Amino acid sequence: MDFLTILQILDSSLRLATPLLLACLAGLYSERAGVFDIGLEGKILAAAFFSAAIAFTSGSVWIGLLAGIAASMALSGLHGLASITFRGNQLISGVAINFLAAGLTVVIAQTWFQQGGRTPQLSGAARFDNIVLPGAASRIRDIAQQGPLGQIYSELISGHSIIVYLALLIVPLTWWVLYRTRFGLRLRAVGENPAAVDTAGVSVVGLRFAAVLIAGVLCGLAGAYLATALNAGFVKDMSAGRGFIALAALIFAKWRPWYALSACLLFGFFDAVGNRYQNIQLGEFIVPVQFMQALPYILVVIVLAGLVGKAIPPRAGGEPYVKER
Amino acid sequence: MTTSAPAIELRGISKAFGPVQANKDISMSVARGTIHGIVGENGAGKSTLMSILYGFYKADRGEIWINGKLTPIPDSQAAIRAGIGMVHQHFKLVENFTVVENVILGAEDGALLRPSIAKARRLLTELSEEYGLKVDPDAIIEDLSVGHQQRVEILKQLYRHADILILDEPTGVLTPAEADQLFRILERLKAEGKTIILITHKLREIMEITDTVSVMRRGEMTNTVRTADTSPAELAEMMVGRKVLLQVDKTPATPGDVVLSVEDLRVTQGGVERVKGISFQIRRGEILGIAGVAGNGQTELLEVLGGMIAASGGRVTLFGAPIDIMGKEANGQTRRARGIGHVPEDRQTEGLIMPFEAWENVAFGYHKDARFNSGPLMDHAAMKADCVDKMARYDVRPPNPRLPARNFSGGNQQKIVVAREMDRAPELLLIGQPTRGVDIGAIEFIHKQIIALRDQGKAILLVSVELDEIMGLSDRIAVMFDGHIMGERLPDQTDQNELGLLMAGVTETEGAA
Amino acid sequence: MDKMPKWADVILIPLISVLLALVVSGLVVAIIGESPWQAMQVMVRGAFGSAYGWGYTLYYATNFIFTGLAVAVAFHARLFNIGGEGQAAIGGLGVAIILLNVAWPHWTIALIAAVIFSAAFGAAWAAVPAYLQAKRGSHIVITTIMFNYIASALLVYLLVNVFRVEGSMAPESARFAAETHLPAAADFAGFLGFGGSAPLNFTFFIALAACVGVWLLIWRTRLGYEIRSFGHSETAAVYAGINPVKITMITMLISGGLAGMMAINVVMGEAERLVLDFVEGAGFVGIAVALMGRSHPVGVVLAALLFGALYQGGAELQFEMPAISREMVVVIQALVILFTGALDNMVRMPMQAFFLSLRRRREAQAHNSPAE
Amino acid sequence: EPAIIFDLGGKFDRSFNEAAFNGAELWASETGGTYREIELQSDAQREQAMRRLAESGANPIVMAGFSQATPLSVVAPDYPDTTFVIIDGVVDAPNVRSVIFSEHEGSYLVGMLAAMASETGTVSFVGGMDIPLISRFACGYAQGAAAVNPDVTVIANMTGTTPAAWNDPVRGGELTRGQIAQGSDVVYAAAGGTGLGVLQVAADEGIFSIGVDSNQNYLHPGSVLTSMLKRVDVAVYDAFTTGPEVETGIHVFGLAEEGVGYALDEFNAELITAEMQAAVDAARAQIIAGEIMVHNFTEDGSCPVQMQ
Ligand SMILES: Nc1ncnc2c1ncn2[C@@H]1O[C@H](COP(=O)(O)OP(=O)(O)OP(=O)(O)O)[C@@H](O)[C@H]1O
Ligand SMILES: Nc1ncnc2c1ncn2[C@@H]1O[C@H](COP(=O)(O)OP(=O)(O)OP(=O)(O)O)[C@@H](O)[C@H]1O
Ligand SMILES: [Mg+2]
Ligand SMILES: [Mg+2]
Repeated sequence: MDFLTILQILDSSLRLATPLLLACLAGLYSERAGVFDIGLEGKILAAAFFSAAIAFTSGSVWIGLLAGIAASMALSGLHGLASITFRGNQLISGVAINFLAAGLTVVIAQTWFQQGGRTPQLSGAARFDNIVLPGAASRIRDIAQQGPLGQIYSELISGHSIIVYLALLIVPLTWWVLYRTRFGLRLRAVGENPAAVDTAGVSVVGLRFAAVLIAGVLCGLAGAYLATALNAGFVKDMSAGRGFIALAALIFAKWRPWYALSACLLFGFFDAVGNRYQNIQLGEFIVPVQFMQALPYILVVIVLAGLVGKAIPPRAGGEPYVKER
Repeated sequence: MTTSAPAIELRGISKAFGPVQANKDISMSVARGTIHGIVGENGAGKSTLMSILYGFYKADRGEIWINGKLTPIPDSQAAIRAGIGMVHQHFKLVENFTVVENVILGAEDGALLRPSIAKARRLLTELSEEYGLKVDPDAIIEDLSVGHQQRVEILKQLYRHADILILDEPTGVLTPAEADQLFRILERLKAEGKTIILITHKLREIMEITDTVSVMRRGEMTNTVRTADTSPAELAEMMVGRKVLLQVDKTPATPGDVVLSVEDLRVTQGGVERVKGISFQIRRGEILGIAGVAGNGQTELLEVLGGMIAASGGRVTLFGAPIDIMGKEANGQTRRARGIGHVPEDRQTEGLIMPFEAWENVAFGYHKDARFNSGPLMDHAAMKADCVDKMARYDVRPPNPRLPARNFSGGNQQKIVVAREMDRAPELLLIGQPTRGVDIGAIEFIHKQIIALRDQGKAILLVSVELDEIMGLSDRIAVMFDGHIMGERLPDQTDQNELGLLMAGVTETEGAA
Repeated sequence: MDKMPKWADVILIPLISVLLALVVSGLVVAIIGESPWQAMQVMVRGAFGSAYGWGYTLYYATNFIFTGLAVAVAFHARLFNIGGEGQAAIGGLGVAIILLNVAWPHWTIALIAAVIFSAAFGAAWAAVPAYLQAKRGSHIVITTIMFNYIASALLVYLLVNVFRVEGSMAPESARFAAETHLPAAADFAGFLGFGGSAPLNFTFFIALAACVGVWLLIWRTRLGYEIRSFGHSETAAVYAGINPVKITMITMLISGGLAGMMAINVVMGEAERLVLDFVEGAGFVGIAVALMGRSHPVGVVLAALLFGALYQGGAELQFEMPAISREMVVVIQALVILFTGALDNMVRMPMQAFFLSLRRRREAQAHNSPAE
Repeated sequence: EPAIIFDLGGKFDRSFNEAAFNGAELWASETGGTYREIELQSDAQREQAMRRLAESGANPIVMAGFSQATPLSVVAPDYPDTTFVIIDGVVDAPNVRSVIFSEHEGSYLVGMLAAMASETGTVSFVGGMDIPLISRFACGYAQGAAAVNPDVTVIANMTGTTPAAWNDPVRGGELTRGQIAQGSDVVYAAAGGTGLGVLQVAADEGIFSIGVDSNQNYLHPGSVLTSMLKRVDVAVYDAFTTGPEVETGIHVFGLAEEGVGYALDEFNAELITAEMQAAVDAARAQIIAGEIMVHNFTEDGSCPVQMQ
């Protein structure tokens, strides 16, 4: 394997990790506030569809992005309504949202575009372009001519869509918000002991809704990235389990932002390797691509089993807050 | 200033939870710079009233006046703004946060934490010097003792400049020494002009520290009197609405053979040793009472003997034959098979399945008995018949076997558990907090049943935090503190003071010194 | 007293929730510019209008009875088994292995073997999440989701590399021998008009038997008593000497076994070979079915029938009204889960208030009338 | 009333299914007739779809895609009075017409074009699902390229092993990037919806691409060198036009029958020089005449030209 191929796989890892990272951080906000969110998948999907559909009709990917975020936030609102306002089961609400998105996107796409539940191909301003950093080459054939440093710069660092850079920026931002701001303190507290927050005169419902809506924004970014940057349009079920991989990454990361970045890059790497190779020869063994695809899930089970460092979720997670008698 | 308006005035507060009227048209007023006590039986509505004052619940009707101004309190935020602080019966602390983080939570100065934390740190040092409330600002809450956690709760209120402080049963979890310390702090706060409301079940504390006291009964506020003008007996009478006889009639015990023998029992839970090597025996026809502040290992003792948790060491024998307290046989069903009955401390989460109907609960734990089964299936008719019979004999009201357990009142729920566990005349009865949250009538009934079982020659291990109950029922009293048995006493050769010292971990020699 | 009569809890509230789900679904249809009324007619006619329709409706219902029972049994122990999808897939693996590798003389014997193998494989797939939940407290919802994906990858691998017939392009196993083919509806109920085309097969009766079995288990046996006790209160269960690890394991094994048995209907009864993605979301439909059926076998059968009709009617819908995608069924399913599961309180709270005020009024009247 | 079942990917996949759809539409617009259609959404629905159409009296029933073969072999005997047409698959039943295309021949022609357009001497192929049918494309392509340039390097990748491989544009794009890194400057996609990702990356990276099944030249003018046409539309049109009486048995459409070919239109007119066109047309004539034998991969599962 030559250097450029390795770089390409890392480059592709970064691109494939981006939607995972955004969704993972979405889950982080929600679950840190004590609201389990297995509806990440559905929100990504809804955002993917609406961003592609609106980007196509308006011709502007930015308007599409806003539409995707709005769609995802609407589902977040529904999740909040069910699990915060009406104190329903958060897991069931998440399951319902996943199905709702899986069904509605196709139903609406079919009516709107009559293309078997997909949007038309996006091109030009309806799609996010890759940003070529100053001095970087953009085409693979030009990159191949460069020295190793130039290749790293041009291939790995340059040439991603703006959302990739944005996602990377959100990681330190999330860390800062969580540990250095009043909002973060309250957010973490409401996920650990909502009664403490409530008696301190802060609205549990308000905080949790804020967290859930932030999750909506981030899932919206993830979905829009999927449909308008990584792909060029929406196809049925295009989230393809990314919401669950993000959830897996969140557990893997033990609900911490920097760890989340590492976990998502790792899972993105699995994905990239699986994309590039059908089977991987490891000495005598041939690792089938299906194993690579299942690897993130297997890792999470191992982590959950406590075999490598126990993952302890926020203590009030999953439980609706009911004032005690 | 003496003529100024009362710090707190409640007018006509009412609150219902579904069919339960928790507060009925309550009016109350507390003068500034005083300590006001509220007493009342379990479920009388004390906590509800205070939660309304703190904006935690919304009253159905009524007004709140603070310092002579009508102050609507729709939420806790409003209460905090009105200068009200509350220390709840169950602490409201974020367990894995530091002390400082807990103190500033909800009262941060700005959007960023850094300045608030610095300020809180300064203030904490000042306050702890001023009031003697020493707490490490960077300690994690879950590493602190209960007493220290309570200090954090109080510090929280002081940090918020609360003028009115509500304390809901603050001494329930404290040793007498810790309680004394708390009262010294309260005195200081009062001297500074703060107003304090104190809810407690311990009439001695009321007499010791309050200026005025209100009595609640069944959701109503029946009396408010100056503490100096009343007595514990009078308060008790006001609380229950009739004269209370705290003594139980019983003949002296005639202990026989040893039934239960416990040697060097140790229990570790969650990495903490809760029971640290205790030994005792119980004989036929004898009640051994275990006294102690909640959380000193009594619960674990009962749970090990009842087979709910495994011990980490020691030896237990029943009639000389060993009981497996650590291995596979350690479970409730093998214990029942050996003739051990167990009335658990918490009927709602342990003794009963609340959504199950009474007849299903009457077989709970005994559901594998032949009499409740026919072949592979359970015999529902037999279970119902058994339930009807027990309900009649134990005076469960209403005697309806089809009613879910949650729809019985606390006392009747307890009677169902007692009926189930006592009716088979177990050789050894483990009984925890038998009358917690139960009204006087039911208390008398249950106490009589316990004595009757003893008089049949059965052995009884009674665990209760109510000293009166322990003193009234036990033939011997052992006091637990910090996982140890501090000493054994005979009820007629001791008094509440001595037991109180033992409960605080003060041994004879120290006490004498 | 309870806030509501029991019938309101078990019948009225689910009914209102389903009605709400259908009304919102109708709104969706109207918003995309089609007539909800017409869509409803197409679906009802498609599902129940012909023996052919019934054949498919009951065939789908059979799947949903199994997966619904699987979720329901786990619910009784307060375990949320989202892993029906994977358990059913692995159950199919069990069916294929036993039917491909043994020369069965007659379908009855093959069926018994298929029941045992599908259940055992499904149970085995549930065993790891169950063990991790019981022993290590790993959240069973997350682990079962992970196991769904692992099962799907495993099945793809096996179909492509192990089961695929030499020379065939499709990732599917060889056909099972003719001796193992189950009687179809045409064989045992041809007099009702079922033709050779209806996939409804003998497995339907096994599903009904499973319902009776689950009913007996949950409400009549000691094990069921222990499962329900554990589900309501773990500490109480421990007090009564019920072993939480044992109950969690047994319940999940039963649940996984039931989900696995779904494969009999599809793999043995219909496709007669192992195909990719044969579960087709039935594991997830089981969640809606169990929620709607209030985890009771009778409710599960009724809800499974409703979803069977939705699936068959949905196929017709796509055929008759191409503007409405078949995914409309998924939308309805989502709304049923949403309203009967997550938004339960939205329906419940006003109902409780209603019944409370009703009772207050009645009590007030009872109070007043003697005074008159 | 005739009917058609589209395979996964749907009738607007711009490729295989869309070709079938175009054939049906052409028939409808010419005759004013109506037809029934079902777009499959999952593998498990195939049988139900066939039965549903047969029950409703549709005849003939055309289905696109090799995956329909096994279910059709079960369903066809149940409806002896209905004529079924399967494209890309063979079902041995008296009422089934099996239509097979000589994709290796068409691929040979576009392979020649690829090798002529390539500056690096390396061309590549992205297949959909890893099945012998797709290897037939790849092998024909490699033979054509080798015929022009014996030293050519042909890189071939398959997207996956399940039907999901027909609809994975992201993965198609990634594979293409890898091929470009290895020097490829012409990529041929025979991968259904996945091919859209291939063509997109080729356009982004400034190399040539070759479309498949339908004419995909218009998708990225200037980048799509040509498209390997597979006249699924003709097969559908024929079946619809002839009706239930359409001849059953196996029918092979090759270059001679104009069943396969390469696309030349205003979008790629500037890319295909007269010289290239002449060479390809000559080869075409030779293949029809039997002077060039293009090896068919599915006959023996092997390919005479080495691929990487
Ligand atoms: N959230 C609630 N929902 C329903 N009923 C409640 C609730 N909170 C309190 N109650 C009921 O209101 C009544 C008064 O309860 P409250 O907690 O105020 O009593 P209390 O006097 O504080 O008792 P204790 O001494 O046991 O703390 C009780 O009957 C209780 O069951
Ligand atoms: N959660 C509940 N749901 C329905 N009914 C309830 C509930 N809690 C209490 N009740 C009913 O309200 C009545 C009052 O309950 P409560 O526990 O306050 O009784 P109590 O007067 O304190 O009696 P006891 O002294 O026996 O405990 C009981 O008769 C009970 O049936
Ligand atoms: Mg209270
Ligand atoms: Mg009570």
